[in-house]
Amino acid sequence: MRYHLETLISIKPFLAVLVSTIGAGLILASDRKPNLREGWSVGAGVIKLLIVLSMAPAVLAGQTIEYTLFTFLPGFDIKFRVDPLGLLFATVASSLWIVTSFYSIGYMRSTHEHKQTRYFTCFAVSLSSAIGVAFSANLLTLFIFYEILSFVTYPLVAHKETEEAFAGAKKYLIYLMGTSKTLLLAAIILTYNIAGTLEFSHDGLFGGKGNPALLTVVYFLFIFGFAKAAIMPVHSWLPAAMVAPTPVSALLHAVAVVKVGVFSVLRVIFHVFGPSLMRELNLGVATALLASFTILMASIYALTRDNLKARLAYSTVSQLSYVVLGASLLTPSGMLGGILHIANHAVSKITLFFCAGSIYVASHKINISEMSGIGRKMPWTMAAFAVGALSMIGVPPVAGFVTKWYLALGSIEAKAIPILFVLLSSTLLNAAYFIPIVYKAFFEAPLPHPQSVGAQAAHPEEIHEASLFVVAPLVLTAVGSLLIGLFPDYFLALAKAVIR
Amino acid sequence: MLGSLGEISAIQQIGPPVLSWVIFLPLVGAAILLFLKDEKQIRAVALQTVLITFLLSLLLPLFFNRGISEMQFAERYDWIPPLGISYHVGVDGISLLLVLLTTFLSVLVVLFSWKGIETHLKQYMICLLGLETTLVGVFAALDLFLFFLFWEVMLIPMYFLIKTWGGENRDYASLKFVLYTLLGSVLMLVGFVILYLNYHDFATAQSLPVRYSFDFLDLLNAPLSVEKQVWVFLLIFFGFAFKVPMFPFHTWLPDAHVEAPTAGSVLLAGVLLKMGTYGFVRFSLPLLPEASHIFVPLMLLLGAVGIVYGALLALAQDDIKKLIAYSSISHLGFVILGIFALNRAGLRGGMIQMINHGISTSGLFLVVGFLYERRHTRSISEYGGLSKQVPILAAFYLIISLSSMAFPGTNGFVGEFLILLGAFKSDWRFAVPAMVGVLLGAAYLLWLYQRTMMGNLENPKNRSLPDLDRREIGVCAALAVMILWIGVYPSPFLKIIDGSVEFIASRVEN
Amino acid sequence: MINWLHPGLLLIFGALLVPFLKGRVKQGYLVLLPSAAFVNLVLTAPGRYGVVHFLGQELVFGRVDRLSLIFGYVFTLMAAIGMVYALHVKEDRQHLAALVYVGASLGVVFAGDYFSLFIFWEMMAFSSVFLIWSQKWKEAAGAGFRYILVHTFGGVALLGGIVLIAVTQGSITFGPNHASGLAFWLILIGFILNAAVPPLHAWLADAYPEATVTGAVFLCAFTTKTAVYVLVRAFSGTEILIYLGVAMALYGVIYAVLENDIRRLLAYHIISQVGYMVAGVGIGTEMAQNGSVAHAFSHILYKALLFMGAGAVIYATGRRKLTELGGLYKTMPITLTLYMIGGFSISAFPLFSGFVSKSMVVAAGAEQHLPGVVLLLTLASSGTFLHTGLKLPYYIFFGKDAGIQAKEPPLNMLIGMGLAAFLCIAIGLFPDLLYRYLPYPVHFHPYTGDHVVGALSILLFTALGFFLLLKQLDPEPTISLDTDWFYRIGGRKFLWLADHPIAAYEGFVSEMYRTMVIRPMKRVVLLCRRFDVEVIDGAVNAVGRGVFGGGWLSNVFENYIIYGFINLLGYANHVGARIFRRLQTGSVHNYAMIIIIGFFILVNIYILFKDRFPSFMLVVK
Amino acid sequence: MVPLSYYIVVSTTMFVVGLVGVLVRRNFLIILYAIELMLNAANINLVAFSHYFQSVTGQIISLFIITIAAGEAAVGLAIIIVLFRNKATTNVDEINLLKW
Amino acid sequence: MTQFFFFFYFGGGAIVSSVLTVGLRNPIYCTLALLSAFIHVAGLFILLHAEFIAAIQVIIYAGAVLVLYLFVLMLLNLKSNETFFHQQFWIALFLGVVILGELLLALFKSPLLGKLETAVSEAPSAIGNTEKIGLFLFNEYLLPFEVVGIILLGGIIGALVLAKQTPAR
Repeated sequence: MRYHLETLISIKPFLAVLVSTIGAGLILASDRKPNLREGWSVGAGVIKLLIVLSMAPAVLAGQTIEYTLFTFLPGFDIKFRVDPLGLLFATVASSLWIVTSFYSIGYMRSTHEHKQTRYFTCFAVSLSSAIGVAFSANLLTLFIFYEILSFVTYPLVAHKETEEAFAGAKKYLIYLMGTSKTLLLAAIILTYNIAGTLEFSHDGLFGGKGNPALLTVVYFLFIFGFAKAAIMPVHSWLPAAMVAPTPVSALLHAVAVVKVGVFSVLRVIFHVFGPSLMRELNLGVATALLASFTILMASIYALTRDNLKARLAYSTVSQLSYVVLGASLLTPSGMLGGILHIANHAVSKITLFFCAGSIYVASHKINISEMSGIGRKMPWTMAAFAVGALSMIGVPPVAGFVTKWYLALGSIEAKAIPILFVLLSSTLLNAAYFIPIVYKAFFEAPLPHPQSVGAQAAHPEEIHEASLFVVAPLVLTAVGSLLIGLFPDYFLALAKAVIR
Repeated sequence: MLGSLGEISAIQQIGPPVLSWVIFLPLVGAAILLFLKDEKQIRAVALQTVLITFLLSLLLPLFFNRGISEMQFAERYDWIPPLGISYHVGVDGISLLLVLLTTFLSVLVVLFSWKGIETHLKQYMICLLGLETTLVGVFAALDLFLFFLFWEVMLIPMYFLIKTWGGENRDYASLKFVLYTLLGSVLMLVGFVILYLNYHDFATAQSLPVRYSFDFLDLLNAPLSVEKQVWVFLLIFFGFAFKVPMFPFHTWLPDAHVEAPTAGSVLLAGVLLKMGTYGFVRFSLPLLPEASHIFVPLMLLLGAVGIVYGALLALAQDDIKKLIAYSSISHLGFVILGIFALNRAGLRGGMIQMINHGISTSGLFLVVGFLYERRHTRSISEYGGLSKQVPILAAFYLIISLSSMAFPGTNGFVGEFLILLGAFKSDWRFAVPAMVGVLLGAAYLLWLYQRTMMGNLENPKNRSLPDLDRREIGVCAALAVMILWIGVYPSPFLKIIDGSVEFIASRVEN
Repeated sequence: MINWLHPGLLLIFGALLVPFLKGRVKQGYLVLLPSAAFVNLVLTAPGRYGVVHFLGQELVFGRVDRLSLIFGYVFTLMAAIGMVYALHVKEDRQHLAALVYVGASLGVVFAGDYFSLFIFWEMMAFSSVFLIWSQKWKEAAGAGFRYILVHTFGGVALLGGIVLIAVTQGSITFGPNHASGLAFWLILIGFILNAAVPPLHAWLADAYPEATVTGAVFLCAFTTKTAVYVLVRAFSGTEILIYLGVAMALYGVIYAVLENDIRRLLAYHIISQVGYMVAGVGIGTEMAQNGSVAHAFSHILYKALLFMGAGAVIYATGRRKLTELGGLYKTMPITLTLYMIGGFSISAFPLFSGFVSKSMVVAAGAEQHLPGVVLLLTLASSGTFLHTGLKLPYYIFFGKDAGIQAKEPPLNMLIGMGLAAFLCIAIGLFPDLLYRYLPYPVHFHPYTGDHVVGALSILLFTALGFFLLLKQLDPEPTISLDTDWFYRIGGRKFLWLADHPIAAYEGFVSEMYRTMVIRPMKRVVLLCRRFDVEVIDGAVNAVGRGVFGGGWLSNVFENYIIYGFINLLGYANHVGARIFRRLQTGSVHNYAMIIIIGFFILVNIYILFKDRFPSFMLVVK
Repeated sequence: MVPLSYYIVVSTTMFVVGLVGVLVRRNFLIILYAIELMLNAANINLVAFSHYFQSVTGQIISLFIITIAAGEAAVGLAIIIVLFRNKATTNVDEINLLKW
Repeated sequence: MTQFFFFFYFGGGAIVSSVLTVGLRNPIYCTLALLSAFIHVAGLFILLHAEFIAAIQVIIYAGAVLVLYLFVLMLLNLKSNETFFHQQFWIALFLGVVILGELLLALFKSPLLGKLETAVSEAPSAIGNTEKIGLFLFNEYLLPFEVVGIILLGGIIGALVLAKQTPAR
């Protein structure tokens, strides 16, 4: 433990993890009573958020909270530690979970999805593991929760149980399990063999051990091992996972899965390797290149997608690399931007997915080309969508701008002008693929022949806003992304504490 | 050079000869069965026997002194004194868990066989009980002759189990099984005899009172030239490698597994295969440390090849049992890899993995057995979408699959993690295939699960499958508890192992 | 914030109320809101207001000085006029967008730092695009996209520059630009893109004609003028701007020649007119700056008037091509009159607003001894008159009668136009009204003899030329090629790029696991299986077969040799048995007999040999 | 006083007669008689020795022999009855089950 | 001399009766001859001062066993065989003569015989013959006596089981 700050011992982190698992149990138990079941879901979310927030003052005051559950293997503890980075992620995840719960209620009931209990259970467990990842104090704990997360999201992705859903879920699992089981595990083991510890530490846990070539290999094993971060070329599970119901996509993309991925990458960069070692090995540059490549390619590809969720998925791929890019710049502002983007992207992207789901619920439309004029029927949804899109583009004062600002600052601090151009052109691309959607929704006349877009699609006249459970959350998150953009202080303070 | 290091002795910390009871109680039960006719009574007696044996065996960890490498609960009686053969049994960290595993699985197996055995129930139960005796005997024997005896006798009940209650191709499978094992054990016996003669030379030179001994603890003290060690290693390698089975000697396993009745498969996979790896740990490493070092590359290579090869073959199977059989080859490759990493993490992992594999693969066979009892087919393509029809079975199946694919939080992860830790420390070139093996393991198991349990229930024959009843749930739950216990909190098990690990590691490191 | 109400925010937040109002109240509110902002501004004293700390930077939302105030006045005024003009529009969205747009441009004007400037800058772009998209026809969509993308690009460039400044200079205060290198260029690009400086101008001529009738009025007023404001603020005296400005002035005019669409023609003239301002900024003297500002002021008004007139025509007829229009003077006289006021203003007729401002820029150029600039600007001025003052009204209102049954537009439009026209004339007549508010003291008098004479002579010659060459100037229904071609084609190419090579790449990557992992693995799996079955099991079976072969051999040996031998023995035995069988009578007697004989013989042996082998014999004592 | 050898001669003769009887008669019953004769011969011998050794042991053994003879007679007769029941004959020659 | 007389009478009678027992054709006659042999042997016993044995001989052999034979004989209603002698008669007879000769030769050649002849003492024993037998029988020979009892019992049971068998068909 090389934290010089005061360390508190408290069971709270473990409780935060446990709450949703208990919630999952209760959800399972109340299979027959939907209202009770979803009540548990929401209740667990609220408790979790309260627990997480109750730790904020101490963490903001510079303390860390630790809790060692037990010794798993000699030398390997199951241990939680709440530090600013983890708390930031946990706050995002747990607060969005509540919103998503409400949204799920609306969505799942509106679309009459089957096996809702399984759905809510898996959802709760996946949140548990996301928080677990956030609060992990060492790589092993992180790995365990990471794996559990991959696994419990599988039924969610395959929820529809169609051929397509299984294919997508299979790809999802192949990618996530494949990379984590081989690359990540290898990286962790190599790390342990080199450093003799897996405990995260403020300046990296290697402490000068290991030769550069090996460390570089380990680093890239980590980067690609955390396939949830969707850095090319291990990103294609993400679009494939779009077969899931929309709340799941929202969870995947905004709250849990991908965020766990980038969060873990940040952990690796900050607390496994540490900025100084990263600099020494020139790993930042390489990572930044990878991330830049991912940002651009994914953005360009997103342009060509007509399926709304696919477009959002590629957007996510691109945006995730913002986080990685920021961290890999290894300058204060860059890291700040990367960390902040976890929160900012979460709130904005979840809005976008909620909107996509809302559209689906209301009209059964999934392709952008079919969405002409939908904004007139669903003004709230599409207004929220516009806000989310603006955030993605990075238009002030919406959340995304804050990130972009810091990233740009960071790129210049790092004297990496090309990175700046990457960011700027990515902004352009983001605009290019988001604005047409907004335009279509608000300004184009609805398509005259509903038959042409499939029998499922509702008649244009019949389309109206989805239920309150669907609309309220997305409006809430849209407002949230505005508010984070205007008052980023909480997350900013946490992020600053990380790079302190 | 060896005498000073790693001296171990045998101690007996409680009065009654519990270990012998555990060994021979099943035999007594089998003898009682001889006189019974009523099937109900046969089942009851068999169950009581295994249960009492199991409870008795629970005394062992209760009184076990952790952290030391001594042979505990040791009993020694002269048997054929002129030849230096004695009845000498005892357990240490390596064998204790295996003994427990055996008694535990025996209970499950008897419970499993409550139904489904239509012919010769009495003989069947006698075979099972006899098998238990020999298996526990193999793990407890400290006299090489006794060990060999149990090792060979074990073949008889197993042979009958496969031959009598097996599938269509059982003649071929049972014969293959016996021939393979016999061939190996013959070579092993030669190796043992060399050790024995060497001890004689040593004892004569030192003018010790006992000139001939098959006793493991005696043999430990007799130094052996490297050249001889190599020969002995090779000889007993064959004995153990056939049993494990290691890569080129594995083909008996799929046949035997497929043809054996479920109970046979369970014990075969759960315990019998461990005899080989146990042999390596028990005899090859401490008795032949230099030769072990010499053979490390070969062993690691075979282990790594076995891992990948078994996993790949598992992917190619349509027969569930065959798939699991090949997965066993892969998993035992891990054990070999861990053991021959020759460091503490690897040894620890290897030993824990023996137990894990015993639990999880037995679990898989049991689940498949449940399916087979219901549908009488092992072909994957016949199944599909069963999770709707048999949710409880599907849930247990899932837990066991996860354990087998080393999902974090289950026992498999603990073992594989430690093994990989050791393997990377030892030689990363062999660890890389192991990683691939881990991946493939996840692939074939999940694929299997998906093909059998997920999707739509398309085969109309599957529509009337009953779910697990209480007895079957009990069997599965016992396994699930063990899986999660070891997976989440493995420390108690590791503590049992640690003393012996320390001993072996110090022995081979020097 | 307490003692100062930001007019921009007033409009932006005020706009949010619009959807909730109905009917007359709404109309009143719509006019009242910008008016209130105007009043608010009038009452505002220069100073620094609204200082906020955000992201570690000090943001100044209200940097009020003369420069910003005059822009504020004209913006709020223009907003009020525009609102009047747009009162008949039923779509809340348009009002909302317009108000936000105006508010954002006000925000830019009062921004005291780059950061808040950027925020409002982007807000402008994104709100204004709605004014384009609100147009129903299809071209509006594409134009809107291009518009927003180009502006995003500008914004991005600006952001890059700002970030660079923030890092290199440590301060983001918005003021005269001291940056150099990349930051300078990035910011300049960001600004001049909004100012529609060639070659970054094409968005303007592309988008404005596609906007709604009322939207175009707002559009033409704010974006470019905001750019002029920031240029004045930051880039005064940047030499390159002189040449750019002059080029703009000419470029717009020349392209206007080729245009058929009335509003596009006017749009090109915006470029041209902004060219004057940019040139003024480039010259950078106080007078030149004053000229730029003044010209911007009057330009906003007369250009809005022109667009309102053109819009009224489009509104009334539904046509937008010169070739399709004609002879409207009969039905739309008021429109014609008001339009012509605008036309004269833009042409810098004395007594109209354009004259008092444009001549200031030209004079500033003369003062700085830039004869080329002066000449070219004057030339452009004549071109302007040629088109907007003569050609456009001729072909719309006179010329060949297209036989259109049109009416005068609604009253609110006329009032709007009237207000603008009034202001144009007022400024033209009383330039001091304007000059008083210019940032710097004005020592310029437009109505000197040579100014007036010069201007009139140029204009008259132009008019003469127009009527002489009328036939050649007939508009043609062509579409002129401009720099927007580059990004139109570029965009198309880019999309092609995204659709083909990159999609192929993505397809490859996303199937990589299949092609590079799963498929080879399957192959390996099958190979392994064959290996297992054929080689290993084959070996085992071969051994087995060998064993069986050996078994066969030994069987042969056994059967024919060993058994043969044994059979021989057996046969012999058999034969012997046949012989000895006779002995076997089965009769107890015989057996008893034999036993007794045997016993007898034994006893005899015993007796005979008992002495010779005493140790074997019983010894009886 | 009759010498011992006389008794022995008598007993021997009787024994040999019994022996020959066993070998020559076909009737199972008569064979049994012959056996009785042999036993009697033995008895004579025993009693005679007993007398000359002044020991009662010989007499006691002869007593046992008599007892055994009685048992033997009972079993033998039972066998005859069974045999006769099954084969309707007591002719030993007709009972050649031992023939190979 | 009377001793010699009685000895030759009883001895000769016994031998002749024996020969008749073996040689007569009719089983009834044979039985009677056997009876005569038994009685003569009993006479010999008396000569040897073994009165108890003689009594037993008469009671058991003559009384019990022979009556049993007679019952069986009558029960089976045996007919006399035409060729009652076996075909090995001559061989057997020859053998018998040889054996007899041999035995007698051995007897008279034996050095023991002389010793025994001389060792004979005529002194009557202190206690009576029967009493002595009883003492011995129930002291030193108790176990053999019991064993014989069991054998007898076995014989009886065996005879019963064998004879009691009902015909299979």
